[in-house]
Amino acid sequence: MDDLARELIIDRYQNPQHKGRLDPHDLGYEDDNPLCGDHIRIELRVDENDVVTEAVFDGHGCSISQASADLLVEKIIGKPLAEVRAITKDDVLESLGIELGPVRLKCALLSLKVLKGGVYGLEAGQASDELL
Amino acid sequence: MDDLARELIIDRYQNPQHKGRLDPHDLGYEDDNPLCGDHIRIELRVDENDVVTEAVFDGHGCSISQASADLLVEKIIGKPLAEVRAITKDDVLESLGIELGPVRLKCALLSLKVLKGGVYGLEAGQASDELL
Amino acid sequence: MQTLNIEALKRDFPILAREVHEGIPLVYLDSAATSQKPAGVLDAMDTYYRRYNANIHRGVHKLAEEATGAYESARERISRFVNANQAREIIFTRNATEAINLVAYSWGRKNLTKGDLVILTEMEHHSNLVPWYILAEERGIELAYVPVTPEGLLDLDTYRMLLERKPKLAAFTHMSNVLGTINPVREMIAAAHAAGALALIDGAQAVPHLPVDIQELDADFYAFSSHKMCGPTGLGILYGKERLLEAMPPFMGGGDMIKRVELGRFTVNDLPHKFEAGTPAIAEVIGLGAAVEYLAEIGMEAIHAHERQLIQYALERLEEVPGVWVFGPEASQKGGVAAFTFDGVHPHDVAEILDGNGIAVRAGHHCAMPLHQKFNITATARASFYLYNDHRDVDVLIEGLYKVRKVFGKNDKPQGQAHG
Amino acid sequence: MQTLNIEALKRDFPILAREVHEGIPLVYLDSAATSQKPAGVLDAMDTYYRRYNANIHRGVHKLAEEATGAYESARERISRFVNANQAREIIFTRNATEAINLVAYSWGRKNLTKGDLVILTEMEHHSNLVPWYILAEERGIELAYVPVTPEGLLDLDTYRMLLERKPKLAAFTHMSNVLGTINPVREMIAAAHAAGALALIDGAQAVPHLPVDIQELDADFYAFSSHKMCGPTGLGILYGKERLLEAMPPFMGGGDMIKRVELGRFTVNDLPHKFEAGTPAIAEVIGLGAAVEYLAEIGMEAIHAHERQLIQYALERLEEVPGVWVFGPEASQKGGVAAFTFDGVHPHDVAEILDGNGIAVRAGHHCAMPLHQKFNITATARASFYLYNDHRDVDVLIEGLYKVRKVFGKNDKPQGQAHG
Ligand SMILES: Cc1ncc(COP(=O)(O)O)c(C=O)c1O
Ligand SMILES: Cc1ncc(COP(=O)(O)O)c(C=O)c1O
Repeated sequence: MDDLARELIIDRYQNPQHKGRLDPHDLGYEDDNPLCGDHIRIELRVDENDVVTEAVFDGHGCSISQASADLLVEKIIGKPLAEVRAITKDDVLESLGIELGPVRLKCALLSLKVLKGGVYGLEAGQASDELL
Repeated sequence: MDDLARELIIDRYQNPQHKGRLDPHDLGYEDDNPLCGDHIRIELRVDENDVVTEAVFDGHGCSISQASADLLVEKIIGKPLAEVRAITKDDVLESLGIELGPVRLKCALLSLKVLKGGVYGLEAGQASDELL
Repeated sequence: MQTLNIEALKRDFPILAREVHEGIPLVYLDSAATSQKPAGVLDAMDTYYRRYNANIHRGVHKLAEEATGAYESARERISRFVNANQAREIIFTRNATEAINLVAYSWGRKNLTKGDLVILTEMEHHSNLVPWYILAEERGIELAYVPVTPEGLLDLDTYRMLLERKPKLAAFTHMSNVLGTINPVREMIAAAHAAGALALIDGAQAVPHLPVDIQELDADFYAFSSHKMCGPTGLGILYGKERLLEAMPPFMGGGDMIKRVELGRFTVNDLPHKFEAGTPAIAEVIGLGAAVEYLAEIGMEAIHAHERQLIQYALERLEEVPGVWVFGPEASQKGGVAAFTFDGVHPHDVAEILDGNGIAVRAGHHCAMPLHQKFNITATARASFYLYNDHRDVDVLIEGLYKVRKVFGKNDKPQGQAHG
Repeated sequence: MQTLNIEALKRDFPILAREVHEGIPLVYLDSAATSQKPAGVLDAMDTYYRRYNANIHRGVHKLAEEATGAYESARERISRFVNANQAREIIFTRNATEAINLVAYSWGRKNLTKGDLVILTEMEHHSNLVPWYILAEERGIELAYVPVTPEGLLDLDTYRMLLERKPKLAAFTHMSNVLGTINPVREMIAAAHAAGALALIDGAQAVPHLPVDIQELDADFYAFSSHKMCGPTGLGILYGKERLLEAMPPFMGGGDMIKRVELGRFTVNDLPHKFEAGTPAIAEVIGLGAAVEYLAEIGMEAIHAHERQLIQYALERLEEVPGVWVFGPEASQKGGVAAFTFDGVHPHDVAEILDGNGIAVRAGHHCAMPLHQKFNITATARASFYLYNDHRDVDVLIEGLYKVRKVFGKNDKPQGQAHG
C-alpha cells in the first residue's frame, strides 16, 4: 500500500467526516465481516425524488473498512438512489486509492455491501457478496 | 514368490487334501476376508482328551487362502487343542514357504483366524485380527 | 479432434519411469482405483508448501493472501472444468464418499422421512449405497434398486416404473467402476425431474474420463474425487445447485462455516464455506486446480476418444485368451474399464502373477459387492485405463494373462472358484 | 535437555528462505494457524506420488502393497507419537474439526438425549463449540461453559461445580489458540471420570508443541490436526479408546468401512477402518508420519522448553511497547502464543503494517469469538511461535510494532476501536 493512500485512509479512520446516526432515517442497514468482526451500519435520508439528502455510517473495525465507509457515504450524498444502486466495487476501490488482497478486499467492500443491502430493501444481514 | 513354493500352493489349491464337511462336528467356525471375498469354514472333531481327531475346511478364494487352509487343517489333526491354540502366524507362513505383502498376508492368515475363532469358542464372525 | 501423443504424455508422469521389479517397468492399469499424477500437479503443491504455505481466509499477511487467492482460484477452475454455474456451488470434502455422505446427512435428514423412497442401482459403489442404508435404518426410508441387465446396462424400464412411485431422490453412478458402463445420465436426470425427484450423480469415474457438463446434465448433486483425476489424495468435490445448498442445514460445525458464534448460538456462513468446516485441504485443492488445467489442456474429448479406442482393442484381445470372461457392455457403451474372471484362477492370483510382470491390476469386489453378487461372483480382476496408457500396455497385459494360464495350466482341473 | 540449534532447524524449512517483499525475508509468526513444513515431509509425499502412488488396502500389486505398508506404518508411528495404546485407536479424518464432529455425530447421537449435560469452556475454538450447538439444537441436550478468568485461566471451581450436575461429557481444549493457556487436562480428565463423565480433548494446539501422552492423560477422545504439526493439510486425527470406538455406530458410509455389503444391508468393518470411509488421505498420512518422526527426533520436551523461553522473552518485550495489551496468563502457564490489542489501531492494520516488514501474524477472532466477547473485544493480533522461531524473530516483531505506532501515531486521537 503506498504511503500517500495509507495516510488518507488513516486520516479518515481517525477523523471520520460522516460518522454518526440519523434519527429518524428512511433507510438503515447493517452487516459485519465475519472474518474479522468489522461492523458497519449506514443510515440515509431520502427526499421525495429519491435523492439521498443525508447519509452517515457507524461501526467499528480496521482503518480500511471505516475509511471506505466514510468515503462511500460522502460519495452518495446528493445522489439519486438509482445512481447509488449503480456504484461498483471499482468505484469504492478507486476512492481508497490502493490495491488490496482478497482478505482486505472484504474489509473495503463491507460498506458497499451494507449500502446495497439497504437500497435493495433486504432484511438485515441478508445481503450477499453477489450484490457487489 | 519363488516358483517351488508357488507350485506347492497351486497344487494344494487345485488338489486340496482336506476339503469337505464333517457332519456332525464338535467345532465349526467360518469367516471371510472382506477385502477380496475369500471365505473359509473349518470343522473339527475332538475326542474326550481334547485332541483333534478329524479336521476339514471348506470355502472359496485365492490359491493362498485355500492352500493355507488345507495345510493348516492338516497340521492340527492329531494335536491337542492346547497346541492348536498356540499355533502362530509364523507357523502358517512357514508351511506356505513364501513371503507375502500386507494384503496377501490377510489371505494367508484367514484360515488361522477362523481356526482361532473356533477354538476360542467365539460367535461366528466375531474373531478379530488380534487373535493371530 | 487430435489424437494423443502417449509417448509424450507418459513423460509427464514420473512414476511411469519406475521399474516395479528389477528390469521390469511399471504398466499401470489401476487408474479406476486411483490415477497417477503428472509432475505439474506435484510441483503446484510443492510450490505452495515451499513458497506460500499459510492458513486461508482469515489471514492478512502476504502468505495467507497468496494461499487464499490460489485456493479460491482453484475452486473457480474446478467449477469451470465441470461447468458448474458458480464456484460457490463447489464444496470441498475429503473424498467422493464424504461428498455423498454430506448429501445424505444434510439434505437427507432434512427432507426424507419414514416411507419416502430413494432409488439406487445395483451397480453402485458402496459409497453410494451405505450412506443410504444408514439413513434407511435411522429414518425408515425405503430404498429401491434399478437392476443391471446381463449385458451390464441399467434396466431403464424398471427405472421408469420406480419413478412412478414418486421417489424423493434418484442416486446413481455416471460410470460404473466395474462394468465401465456409461449410463445415460442426462435422460435419467430428466426423467427423475419429471417425476418430481432430485438426482444425485456419483461422478467419481466420469469426471476423470469424460467431458462432464453439470449444467447441461442438470444434476442436482454431483460428487467426484480428486485422486482419480490426476489430483492428490485427501480431496473430494460435491457440486450442489445453489438453491438446494442454501436450503440445507450445515453438516459439520467448526471454523470457517460460521459467520458469528456466541455462547450457545451461531450463524451459518455463506456458500461454499457453510459446508467447509475447519482448515480445508489447501494444498490438495491447489493440486487439483493444476490437474484440471492439465486435463483441460489435453482435452477431455480427446482423452475419452483415446480411452474408447483402447478399451475396444483391449476387449478384442481379451477375448482371445481362453478362460477369460469380461463383464459389462461392448466398447461403445463403456469407458476404459475391463473387469474379468479367469476360469480356475482366483482374481487375486491373476493380479499377483501379473504383478510379477510389472502390471498393476486390481482384484476383488472393487467396492461393488452387490454388483458382484448379482453376477454370482465374489471377485473380479480389473484392468483400467487412462490417458497415459497405450496399445503396448494392453499387449503386455495379454502376455501376462498367457503367463497366468501357464502357471495354473499344467494341471487341468479348474475348480471354477473364480466363479463361485 | 539439549537446547535447539535454531539456525540449523530453520534450514529444514524451505519457506523460511523466502523473501516476502523484495529484500524483506519472511518472519513467520503464524504457526498456531498452520505450521510450516520441513523438506523431509514434502519429500516423503513426493516420493509416494513419484514412486508408489496407489490406492490402498484392496490392492495386490506391488505399488498398492507399498502404499498400504507406508500408510499403516505411518499410523503406527503417529500412534506411538501420542502414546496411544494401539494404532487401531487412531482414526484419520479431514482435520481436527471433523474429528470432533465424528464424536458429536457418532458417539453423541447414540449416547446423548434431551436434558443430558455437556460441559464446554469459554476458551474453545469454534470447532469444539459448533458441533455441540448443532447437537443441542437437534437433541435438546444442555451445554454449560467453564468460565475463563481475567488472567486467561479456566475457572476450575466452577468446573468442579458443573461436574456435580453429572454431565455425560466434558469437552475442552488442551491449549488455547488465543490465550496460549495450557490447561491442567490430566486433573480435569480425572475429575470428569470421577463424576462419571467422558472427556474429549481438543489437542490441535497441544500435540504440535508439547509432549502429549494420551494414555497417561487417560483421555477418552483426543483430536488434533496434521497441518499444525509440520504435516500436510487435509488430515486430522481422532484418538478414541478402543471400547468406546467399538461401541459407536459408523459415521460416514462407503468403501473400506464395511466388511460386507448386500442390497440393503451391510456389516461394519473392524477399527480403525470402520470410521474411514472411502479413499483416505494416503499421501497426507505418509507425510504426517514423516512429520512426527522429525518432531520426535528433535524431541517434544526440547521444543516445548524452547517455546517457553521464547514466549517469556516475547512477553517481556511486548510489555515495553506502549499501547500493546497481551491476553492470557504469564509465560509459565502458556505455550508460544501471544494475542494482543494495540490502542487505537485495529488488529488488521497491525497485521498489515507488520506484513510490510515481512512479519506474518494473524488478526481476527481466531475462531474463538465467544472468548473475544468475554474480553469485550472483536479481534486481536496474534503472534505464535514454533521450533523454527528465535529471539531475533521476536526482535523483528517488536521493531514492527514500533513502526505501527509511528504510522498511526502522528495523530494522537486513538478511537479505542481495537478494544470495541
Ligand atoms: C484449539 C484449536 N482447535 C481446533 C482447531 C481446528 O483445527 P482444524 O482447522 O485443522 O480443523 C484449531 C485450529 O484452528 C485450534 O487452534
Ligand atoms: C463409482 C465410484 N464411486 C465412488 C467412489 C469413491 O471414491 P472415494 O474412495 O475417493 O471416496 C469410487 C472410487 O473408489 C468409484 O469408483
